[in-house]
Amino acid sequence: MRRIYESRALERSADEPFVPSTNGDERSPRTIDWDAFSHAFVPSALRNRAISVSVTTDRDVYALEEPVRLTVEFHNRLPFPIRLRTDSPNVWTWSVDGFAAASCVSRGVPDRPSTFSFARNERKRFRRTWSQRLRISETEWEGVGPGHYTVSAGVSREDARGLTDRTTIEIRE
Amino acid sequence: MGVWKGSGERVGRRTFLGAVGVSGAIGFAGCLSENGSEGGETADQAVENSAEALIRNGFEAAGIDPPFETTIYANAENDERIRWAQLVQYELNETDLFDVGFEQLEWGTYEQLLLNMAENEENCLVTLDLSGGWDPHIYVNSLFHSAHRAPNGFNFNHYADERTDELIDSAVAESDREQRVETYGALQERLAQQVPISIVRSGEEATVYRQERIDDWRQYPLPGSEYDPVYAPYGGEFLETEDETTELVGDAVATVSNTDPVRMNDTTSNMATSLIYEGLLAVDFDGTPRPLLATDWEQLDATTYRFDLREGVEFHNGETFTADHVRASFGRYEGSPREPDVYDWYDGVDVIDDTELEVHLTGEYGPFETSVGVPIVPLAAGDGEIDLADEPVGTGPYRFDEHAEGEYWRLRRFDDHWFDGDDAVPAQPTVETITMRIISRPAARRAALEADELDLSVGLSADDVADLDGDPEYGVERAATGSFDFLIYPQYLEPFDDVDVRRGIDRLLPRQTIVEEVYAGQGTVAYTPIPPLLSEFSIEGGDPGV
Amino acid sequence: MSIVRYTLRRALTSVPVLIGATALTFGLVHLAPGDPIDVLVGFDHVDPATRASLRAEYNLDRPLWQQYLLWVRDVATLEFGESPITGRDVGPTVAGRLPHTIALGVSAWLLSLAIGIPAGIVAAVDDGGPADEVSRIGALVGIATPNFWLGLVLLFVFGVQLGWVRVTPPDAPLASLEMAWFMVLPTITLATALAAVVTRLMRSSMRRELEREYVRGARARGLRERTVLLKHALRNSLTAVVTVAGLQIALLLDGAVVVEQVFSWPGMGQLLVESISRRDFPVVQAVVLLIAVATIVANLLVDLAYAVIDPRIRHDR
Amino acid sequence: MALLEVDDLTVQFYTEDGVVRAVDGFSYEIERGETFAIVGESGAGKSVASLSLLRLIERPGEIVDGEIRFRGRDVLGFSQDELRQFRGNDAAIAFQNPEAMLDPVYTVGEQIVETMRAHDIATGEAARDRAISLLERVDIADPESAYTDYPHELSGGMAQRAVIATALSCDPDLLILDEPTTGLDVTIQAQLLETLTDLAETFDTAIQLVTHDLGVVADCCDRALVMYAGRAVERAPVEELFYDPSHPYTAGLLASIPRIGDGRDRLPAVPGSPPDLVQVPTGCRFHPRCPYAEDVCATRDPKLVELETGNPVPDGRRPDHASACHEHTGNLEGGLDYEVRIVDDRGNDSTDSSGQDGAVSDGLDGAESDGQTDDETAPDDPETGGDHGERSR
Repeated sequence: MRRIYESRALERSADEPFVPSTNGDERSPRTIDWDAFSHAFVPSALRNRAISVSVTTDRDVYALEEPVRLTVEFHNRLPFPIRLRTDSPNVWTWSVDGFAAASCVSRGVPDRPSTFSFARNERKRFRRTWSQRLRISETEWEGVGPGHYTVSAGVSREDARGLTDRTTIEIRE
Repeated sequence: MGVWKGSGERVGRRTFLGAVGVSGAIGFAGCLSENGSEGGETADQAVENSAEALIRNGFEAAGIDPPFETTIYANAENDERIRWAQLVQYELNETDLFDVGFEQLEWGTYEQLLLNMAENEENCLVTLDLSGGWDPHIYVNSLFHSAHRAPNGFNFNHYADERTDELIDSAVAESDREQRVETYGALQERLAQQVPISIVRSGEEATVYRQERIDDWRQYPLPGSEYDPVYAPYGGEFLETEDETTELVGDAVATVSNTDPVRMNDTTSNMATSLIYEGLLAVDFDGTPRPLLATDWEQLDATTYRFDLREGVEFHNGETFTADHVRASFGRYEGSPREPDVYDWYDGVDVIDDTELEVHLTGEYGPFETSVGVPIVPLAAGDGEIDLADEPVGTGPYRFDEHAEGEYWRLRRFDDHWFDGDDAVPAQPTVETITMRIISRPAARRAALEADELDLSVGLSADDVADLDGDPEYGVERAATGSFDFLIYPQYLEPFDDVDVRRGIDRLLPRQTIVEEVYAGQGTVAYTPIPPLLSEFSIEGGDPGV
Repeated sequence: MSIVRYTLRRALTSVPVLIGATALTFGLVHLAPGDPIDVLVGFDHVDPATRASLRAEYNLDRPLWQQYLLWVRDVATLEFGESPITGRDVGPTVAGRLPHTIALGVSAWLLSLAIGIPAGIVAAVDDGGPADEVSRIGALVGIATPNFWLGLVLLFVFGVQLGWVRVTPPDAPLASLEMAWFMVLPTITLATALAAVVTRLMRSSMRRELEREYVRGARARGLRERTVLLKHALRNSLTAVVTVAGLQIALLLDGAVVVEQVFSWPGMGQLLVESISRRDFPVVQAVVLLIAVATIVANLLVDLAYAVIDPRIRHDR
Repeated sequence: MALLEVDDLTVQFYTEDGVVRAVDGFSYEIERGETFAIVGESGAGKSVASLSLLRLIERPGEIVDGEIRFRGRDVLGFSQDELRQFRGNDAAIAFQNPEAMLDPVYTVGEQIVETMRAHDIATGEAARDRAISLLERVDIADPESAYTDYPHELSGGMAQRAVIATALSCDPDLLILDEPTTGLDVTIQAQLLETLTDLAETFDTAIQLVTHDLGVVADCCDRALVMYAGRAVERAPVEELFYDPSHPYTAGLLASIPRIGDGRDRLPAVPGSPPDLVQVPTGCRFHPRCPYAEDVCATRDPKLVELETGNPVPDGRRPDHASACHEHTGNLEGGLDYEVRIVDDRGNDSTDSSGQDGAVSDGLDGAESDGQTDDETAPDDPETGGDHGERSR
């Protein structure tokens, strides 16, 4: 249990281990919910453009079986809060060569819209480690061979144009 | 100078800074000036060129390179004033001779700026309006006499001119009317040459009433007597209401704060009591002194006037009016806040008998007849038996009925009023009660009028008056009044110490635009301090623009 | 600690605040530009001796600190003196306006709570749903609407156009049906922004409580959802609302200044504006003092309400 | 039919950092009157598993898969009203932080009575009397005064007892206790466990005890399930778990139990820290920390299999001994190389078993009231692939 709340998106107060604060909502008891305000009044084209996405890896070339550490960063470039609609509660995804989370197996996340909220000028940085293995079934993984791989990340949306980024790495023998 | 119309209360309208044309009229002051070289020209361009040439001359004399930086001020509460100040700012900046900034201040701060501008040598142009009464002395004395420098008078820019002082002094100490007219003519010419301040517009009072209730309304030109038309035997006026109801409901723009004549300090209180109190004389709607509590009077010598008093006059508290009341009423002013109302001229009263008395003046006093009509109050007020601040008691056609603080002020017909009726006015007012609702927001006044909660409104904004003017449901009655808007120059400061600079600016003022655009056509352009209301003394009468 | 002792202790801590507030208001009023004597004599050329005697009459010739002490001495005995402008006693003048402001303030306050609390609860429970959105937008509009504008619009629509209510107060006693009916518009005007604030606050406060463990605990005990919301979460979230509701008393007086003018309501707000514009210092002081006292008392009541709502507070101190 | 059957329970939380699968395909059952333990480190998903039973998972979490049957009734299919009646009445829970579980603004007594009233157990005077007797039953010294106390006025141990009294107020068939002894000092822990064992017998209440402390498990439980990163890694009757731990993680946990006379407070017997649940390791989740990990562990996820047969046990119904390690599916080449030493009170030390085949001959000596167990399990090879981070508890 505790572990969930140690992940940076869920805040909790020390004496109340069960309190999950819902994402981005009610960060402060301000009377005007600027987050909702921007959602209501900022055109979606601008909202999409406001968020920049970047994927970086700790290096360009990796030895075989060396963990690939990638950093995904979302940055709200605007000086007011932005809330994006997403197609899934898993608000962003990363993938290797098109395999979401380096897996051929879907993670069983329901298809329902959710939101991804940013404070003004907020940067959200997430880290993932790819073990150079692809999940090929529920219980099995397979190491990949040398070659070039495209690592990408983006907001979970059908029309995520501009809300994705990619980078290429090389794995050498 | 009775009324200090400093803080208006209009909020929320956009300041006007639209298309600003060149003033349509040639400065009247220009016509008066000795420098008549461009006399025949009437083109705006010519006016402007000559104005700019004048300013340039002044700048050269002072060794100033244009543009000269200064600031024009208005107080934040008065929207119209802000707008016209900005028009002036625009006009001056257009010449490239000035770099004028604009600033608005809250009234308290603004007042301090005004009163101390000369002392502090402020580089500022200040906008203001003042209103006066029936005698020209009021309009010039406090503003221009060197003895009335601010902060104790209204001579804000400490203008000092011996000739001006002389003319003012001689006019006030002169009771011969013709002589006075001449002196004031000379004074106004002198001021037009000197331009210590520029007069921009003379004001107008307007009352809007519901046609279905009121057939016709005659506007009293001065503030403080707005409700007199309801029943003013001295002026041959009374109000006939359209239907049989005998209640009249009007508005008041502020609460009635003090109804004791010797402490009264605002127009609203004046208005609320002008049907309650009566004086020896009254000034009618055209400015002519008429008998009221005196039936007749004559000037015995330069400093003595004899009055015959009306018999059978009863106060609302039952006292019978006698000469003693006059003496006591005058005496109450001594040492009071309103002392100058009486003690500027009053020396004493000789009571000859109950119905005859002589008033002695300290010196010959021109404005005597328009000044002597202060309220005559019962002796009980002097004894402290009744407090006029709580309950005004006089001899007028209406008596005080009820006062709900901040809500309304109500008068009731005084059935024992002395007037017996004549051809023009019946013995009794038709209106039985007058209720003045206190409504401090102009927009709310209009709403109340439109919602039929008011029969008439004396306090609508110029825009609202213009708006309702075309509506057949409403009658609008306007009258030129004794108020004027003006611009004060810091004449203690270069380059404003140069008369050419002031004269040049004076010519640039967009008077016509101000009247039409800012005041929605209410009022008229003005050039001299004595308003057209005082037609005999004003040298502007007729159409001064051409 | 007993609630009585707690009350006394809490009340005692208000005394220095009160002293500070009085000194500050007194100082501010006197530091404002302008001289009341000028207003009194209308800038006429008054004999300096008369001026001086008027000054002496109202103690305006003394140093400020002496004026303050004299004033405090008078005020302590509820003697507010006489207004130099109106010549009337300040006490009755202020007292005469007080019922109007209290009536308007209390009804607006109750209305704002009556709207804000349920709306906030619904929004909190609906978190992110349509009702939440509606309340969110409603609150936004409510806060963003200037009350003088709202007042005028209501006045024109319901007073002038539809003629359902009067534009100016009727000539009726304050406690009458006509007056109550007239007060509907000013009450709505004054309550709107407050209701919006209460709604948002109630929502966020309730939201916070709903995420606390005891709420989950209450559900785990098999309580009805209504009980969970209204008995447990609501009572806990009221502390925040009580704070604001209490502080709103000062805000109400503030809003009353505008609303009272729009509706020609003869309350304290009007009196304050009038008195400031005619520099009626004793009245301004009395009104400001009253506002300060009201605020302090409101704070005191808020703290006492806390102690009633939340037992932890009365035990901790 | 068992009292409670949990089948393939999966619970997810949605965070900005990613999807946290806190409970991943969890299956077990609890028989009537049985005391069942769920053991694991902090962050393993134990509390989530417990809350799921009463459907107390709230946004941003949800139960995405699985079945929970209580006396054969589908808990996930309950209507709101059925759910409300089920909670507190059939199954009651005491949270990890007892003081926070009670509403701070009502007295303990009010809340106990409220619970009983909600389930029509008792009202008025009767409810009050019953509440006081419950407080007495959970060994609160002055029940009358505790009744009128507010939660914050109680000490940690008292609060825990009050919460248990509240939970027992409607005679539930299942009592879920989440870390009941955390934060209590040793003596009070022991007293509380004694009280619990006693109550379970008296009321014939089944208990699901969630703890990170194997000592507690040894004291009062019948069967236990070891949880790691959202998964069940070993399930066994308590004796077997202690004497024959068949998963290296269980062995590590056993090694971390503090012993009397041991100067070290807590042994970091399982080096490294539990994985971040937004991204669990490939293959066996435990492999980065496992001293016996081989290549296969990184690429294949071992199923939970019955030790005797090697067959998968998806439903997990029988009181068997199952473990999820490639050792038991025959995929591990090196085998698990650790031994279990049983140390009795007198300090005698005998090596009874070695490796996964080890059998325990001595009786389990762990049910002493001091809450200490005398077993120590130490991996021979403490070298692992994970970080050597400090754990919080």
